[in-house]
Amino acid sequence: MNIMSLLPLWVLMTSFLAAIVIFLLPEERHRLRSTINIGAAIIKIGLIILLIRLVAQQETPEVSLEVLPGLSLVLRADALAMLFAGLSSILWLCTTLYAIGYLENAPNRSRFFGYFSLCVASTMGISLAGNLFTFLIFYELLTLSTYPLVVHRGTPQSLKAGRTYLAYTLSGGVVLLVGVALFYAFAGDLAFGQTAQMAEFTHTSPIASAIIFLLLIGGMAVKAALFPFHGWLPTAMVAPAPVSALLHAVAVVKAGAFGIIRVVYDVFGIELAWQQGYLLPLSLIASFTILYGSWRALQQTDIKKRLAFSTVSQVSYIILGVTLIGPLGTIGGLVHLLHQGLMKVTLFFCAGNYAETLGIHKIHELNGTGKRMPMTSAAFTLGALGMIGIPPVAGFISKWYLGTGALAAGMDWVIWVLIGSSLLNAAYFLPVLYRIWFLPQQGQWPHESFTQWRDTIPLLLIPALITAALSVAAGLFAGSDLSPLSWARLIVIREYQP
Amino acid sequence: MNELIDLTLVCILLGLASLSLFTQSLFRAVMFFILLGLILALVWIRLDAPDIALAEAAIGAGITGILLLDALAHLRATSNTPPQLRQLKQPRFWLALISGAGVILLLALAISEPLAPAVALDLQVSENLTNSGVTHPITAILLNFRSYDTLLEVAVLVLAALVAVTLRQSDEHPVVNEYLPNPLLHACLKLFFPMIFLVSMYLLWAGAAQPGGAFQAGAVLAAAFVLFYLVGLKTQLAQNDIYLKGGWIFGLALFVLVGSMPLLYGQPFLTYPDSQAGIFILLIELGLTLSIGWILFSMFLLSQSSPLQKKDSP
Amino acid sequence: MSSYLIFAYGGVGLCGIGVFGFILHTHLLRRLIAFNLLGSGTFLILVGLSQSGRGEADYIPQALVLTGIVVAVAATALALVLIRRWAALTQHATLPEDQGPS
Amino acid sequence: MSLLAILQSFLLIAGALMFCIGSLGLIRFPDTYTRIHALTKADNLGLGLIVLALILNVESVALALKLLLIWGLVMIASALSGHLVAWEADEQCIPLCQPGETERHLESEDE
Amino acid sequence: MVHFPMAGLVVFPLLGALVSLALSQRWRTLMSFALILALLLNNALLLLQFYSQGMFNEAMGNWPAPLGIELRIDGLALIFSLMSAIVASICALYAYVYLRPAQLKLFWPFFWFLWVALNSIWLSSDLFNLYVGLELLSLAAVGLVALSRDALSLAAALRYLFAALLGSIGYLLGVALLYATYGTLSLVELSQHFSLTLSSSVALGFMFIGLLMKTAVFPMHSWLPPAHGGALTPVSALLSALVIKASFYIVLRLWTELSLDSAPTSAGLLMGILGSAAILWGGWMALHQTHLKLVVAYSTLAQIGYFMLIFPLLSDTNPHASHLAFQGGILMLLAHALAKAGMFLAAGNLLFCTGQKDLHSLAGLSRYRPLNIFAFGLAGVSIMGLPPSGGFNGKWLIIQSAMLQSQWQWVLVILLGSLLSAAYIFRVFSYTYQEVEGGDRFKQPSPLLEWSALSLSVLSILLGFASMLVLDLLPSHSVVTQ
Repeated sequence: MNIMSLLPLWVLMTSFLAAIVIFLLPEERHRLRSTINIGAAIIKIGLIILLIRLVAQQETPEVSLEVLPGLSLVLRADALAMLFAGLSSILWLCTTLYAIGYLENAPNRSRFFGYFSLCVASTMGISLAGNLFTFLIFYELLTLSTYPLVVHRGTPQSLKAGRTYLAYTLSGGVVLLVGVALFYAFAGDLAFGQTAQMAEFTHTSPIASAIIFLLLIGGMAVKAALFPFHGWLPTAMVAPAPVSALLHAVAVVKAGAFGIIRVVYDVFGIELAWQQGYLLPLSLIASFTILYGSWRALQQTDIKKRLAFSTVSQVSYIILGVTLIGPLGTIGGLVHLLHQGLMKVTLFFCAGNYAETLGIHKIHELNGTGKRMPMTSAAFTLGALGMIGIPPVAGFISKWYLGTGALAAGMDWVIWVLIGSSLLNAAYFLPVLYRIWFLPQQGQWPHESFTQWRDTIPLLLIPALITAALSVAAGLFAGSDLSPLSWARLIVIREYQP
Repeated sequence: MNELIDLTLVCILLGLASLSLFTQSLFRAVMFFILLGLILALVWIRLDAPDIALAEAAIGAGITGILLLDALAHLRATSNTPPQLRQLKQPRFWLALISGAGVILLLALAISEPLAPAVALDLQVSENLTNSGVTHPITAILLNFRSYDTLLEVAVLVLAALVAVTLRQSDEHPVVNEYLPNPLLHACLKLFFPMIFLVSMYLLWAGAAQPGGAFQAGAVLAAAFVLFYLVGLKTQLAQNDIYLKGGWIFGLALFVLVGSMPLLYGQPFLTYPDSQAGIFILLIELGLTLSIGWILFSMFLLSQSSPLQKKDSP
Repeated sequence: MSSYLIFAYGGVGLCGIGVFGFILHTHLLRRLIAFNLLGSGTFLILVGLSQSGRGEADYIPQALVLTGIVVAVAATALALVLIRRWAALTQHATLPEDQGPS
Repeated sequence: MSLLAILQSFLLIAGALMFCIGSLGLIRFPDTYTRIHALTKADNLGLGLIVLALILNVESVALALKLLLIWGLVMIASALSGHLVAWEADEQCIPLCQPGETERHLESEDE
Repeated sequence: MVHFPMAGLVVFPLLGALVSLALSQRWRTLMSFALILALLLNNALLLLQFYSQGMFNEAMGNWPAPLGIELRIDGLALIFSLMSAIVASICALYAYVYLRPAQLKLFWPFFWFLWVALNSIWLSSDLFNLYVGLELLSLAAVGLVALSRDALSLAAALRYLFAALLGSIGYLLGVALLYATYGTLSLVELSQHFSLTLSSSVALGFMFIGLLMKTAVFPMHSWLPPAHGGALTPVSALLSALVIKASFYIVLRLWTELSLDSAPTSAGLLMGILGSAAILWGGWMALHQTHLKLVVAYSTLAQIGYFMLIFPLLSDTNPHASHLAFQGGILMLLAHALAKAGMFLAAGNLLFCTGQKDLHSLAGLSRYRPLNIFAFGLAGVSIMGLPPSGGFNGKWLIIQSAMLQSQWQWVLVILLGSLLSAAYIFRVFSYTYQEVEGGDRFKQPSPLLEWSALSLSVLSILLGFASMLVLDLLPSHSVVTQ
């Protein structure tokens, strides 16, 4: 076992060890803590880059540990894993920077950053999981490590949100557990990608297979906030902004979506799932969630709530893409995983900036912020445009592939879903942009701080700008070899190859 | 004829048992219980178990009875409600009745099955008796074949005494020795002490070949200690923590020491050296006798120091 | 019926009475007496039954009963210490849940 | 039935009878002082008779002596304990009772 | 053949008891810790011996069974011995810091006798010897409960004592019947001659009722919460983690040795139903307690229910699935021992910080004493059976076994139980996360207290990764089911 094959473990460990060290640091050691945190994030990005290079060379580094008879924890870096891991590692750095700024002078930072790192470690585990068992373990760990973040403020409201969050995710976890346990009990100990054996099992016992699929997807759907399991997401908005960003863009929701991708592609195999007719109901639910989420977003007056419902809708794009058989739809789904992460994190950063700098929480208070905070507003605008799907921001690429994928799969009605949702997106984002740029300021800002800065403090601003830039770059340079799109292509090639 | 005696004994036994549980007065209940112990001693004789009869009379009836009576005297101060026959209507009664009847039924069913033990352990006992160092099979079992049980059992005794110490209040005054200033008692006991010790040691010595042994001897010794205490002799020893606890653990320590020595020679735990088993058994029994006597005595003593007479409380 | 077996049945009776009393009574001292009856019954069954299977004295169960008696006495003594302490502290000889609403 | 057996039976029955009488006294007599009287005296005699009956049956002298020793010891013990009870009762000023009166204090304490 | 390590398991704690009774305070502490080290070392030696020669017996006094008493080291015994060594050492360390000198003086001998009893039970393969061990254990445990000497703990101790005595007598009744029927007390020999007749069924029935009463299986559980919740903290940890395991261990031993897995399934089913009731009832009660340690105590009740679920799953029709259940049960027992001890110690620290028993007083602790909350939480993860933890692995194996045998009802119970346990543990959490005015008004427990709680909790999590180390000690399933 050489150093390189241990890389997946080290990727996990960078944030895990960081979490432990941070927990043990006294509360007052802010500077040291920030240094460790940022250092770990940078090291992780370096490791991920190494790993991506390996994976691009057709290698799949793998670490495994037998924890139960015939059952192993497997960390394996395949192409799909690297897509999610890459996103997480970049956004971890950005979110950490942002959180350091956001929580300056706040209490409980040791606890916060500890769980934050733990949360990222679980996300890494989810992305690198080489079988369903490993996936399950990190999936539950994610639930556990996000709970303290959701209730971080300790107010009755946030405690209530925490309860809701747990009620949803733990129940989902139980459903997933049953699904995974059934899978192991009957289909056997199959690693991701052993779809041929799964096909064999499905042909011998189709009902069991269908139940397993239902349970697995049902369990993941809670975190992915598919309708009707989306209730926790808007409630969890009481958490601090970096947590919301993390929840929506990287960790929880994405973990659910990523899990669904894994189940469809690597547990069952898309061909099998398609043949068995599992995918159509899923795509119907996803489509409904897209429209429903957008519709609800339209009704919200709170910025973060609106963004939350927007997430409900956007994540379902990913799932919709997964259900479209054929390379194009798959590319659309996969690439949206990344694009949506970048864009949504930008939006949350900006919402946080508005709240922190000017005390703005409601949409109608946004009038004229473009003048007071031009750079934040610019980033917000880019994110919003991306969400609507306007080129050249990344969101367009995803929608384009989804649309063409739907046509290729012969599901023309999906086009109408996409159009309808884009219209709704526009309907709830464009008025906001209009208020920001074109309406004059109405009276005093609710609660202004950082008056010495033109926009807001750099630690809050820079992450937002970086992610905004990244989401534009992902769209502009979609053709280059380094873009998410080409990586998604790589995955698809490998998926459809055999 | 014999069966008739046995049946009568059983009937008396059951009658006394019922009386000791359901008589109104607690004092009488305890009395009946002690009586039951004595009858049990007879029963053990009928069961060809003189060792148990001795133990039952000395330990079961004697010491348990004394402790119960002693406790009763202290409980007088409490709101001591006798059992009410009103309980007959409560579900508790029915639960008790059903459980009791169920136990009897099940056990009777189980017993009524003909027995054909697959293993003849008693034969093994008699075969190995010559190597055990003693000639009385029960002593051989208790201190050689199954000496490990006995070791743990002594630990149980020490533990019980320990609880008594634990619950002694730290703010309590040490015992004021309320001996009986009766001159006749003094005179007689001085005469008797050597004899009681002699009896105790005889029981110990006899244990090697016939009924008797450390526990019976210990019980007698405890009686001697109690008498010592009653005439006000030398009981300040028991006030000293070191002597108190040292006395408890003496036998156990000796036992552990002798038992672990063979480990150094590559023998299993509690193995006696060949041909010297008898001496070692006697040594251990001596230690146990002293400790058991001391433990039983200190139970009595510790119970004296609880300030329980709070008659003025409501 | 051998006299061994008669006493084994006597032990069964003692056990039954013991269980009945143990559950029925709330007074701790009476419970303790019931426990001791139960113990004596068990010892009788142990010796009586195994000897009736062989038809002669069996020393193994006798030795076990000797051990058992000592253990039972130790337990009784411990229980008495606890009961007395409890009574001294609370002026009750029953457990709180059995004291009724008074 | 030999003469010895008849004698033995007589002694045994007489001894048992003495025990019964002693017990009857314990129940019937009115106060502590008279009760110990009944117990110690009658029981000592009863035991003596029984020991005598047993001695007639033994072969060795040693065993006979042991039996006699038991009797002696029990006599001393019961004399002493009888004395102690009476002495303690006197200390506690328990009154003498006339026939027909019953001791109230013991009963009342039990309830 | 080296006899030392096996006898050491009994001799060292006995020496500890003697030493702690005889010596003065300073030497008592010093010798106690020296002996704890010796015992840990002894366990390590035993482990090595086990690795080199596998399962082995040793006849006490050189009298082989059935005449004498044989001690046996097999994987199961070794696992439990190691478990008690680890938990007891850490609890002793905790007690050393936590208890007042006067309490500590009394704690040591009880602690050592408890350990003697535990080890003698793990090793014993003799029915009557197990009885003596059980009595020693109960009396030591009762003494420990009574250590705090207030009325509440006295009542708890009395209740516990009576339950324990009744349980022992039930067990002894069974032993009496078995001896009369088979003429032997040796478990090995008994298993060779054993057959399920009327009398042996009655015997086993009495034994199981007695043992389960000592384990506090629903509905014979009412003594447990006050005893475990009311005792001094290190005592609660010892009781919940180790003492209740002892009687359960005997049940498990009897069940597997006597091949009761081929018995009528109704017995297993009954055990399973009792277990299910315990899981749901314990969880429900834990959810409605207002006193922190009672929450933890009721959670023990629920956890006992999980152990019971392995009995309906041990069947000889499906050896593979049956073996999974067995392994899962052992893992759960082990994980519970570590996690529950950690949880009690952490709860003790929390109570020490606030000085109050009420859950509401925990508000703000997560901010000022995060380490203790973290310890509590890690233990909670294992108790809830969430991954990665020993508790999860055990639960996983049991679920797998139930699925393979199509006994879906247990799966449902386990899942419901998990949700309930998550509910009561997160309920405690949400109290600690409340932000309140008034700043840091809490006491600071010494670091040793915090770290001993944390170390146990961490071990219960690590067990999730090192389960194979444990399971490799157990025999493969062909041996278990014979």
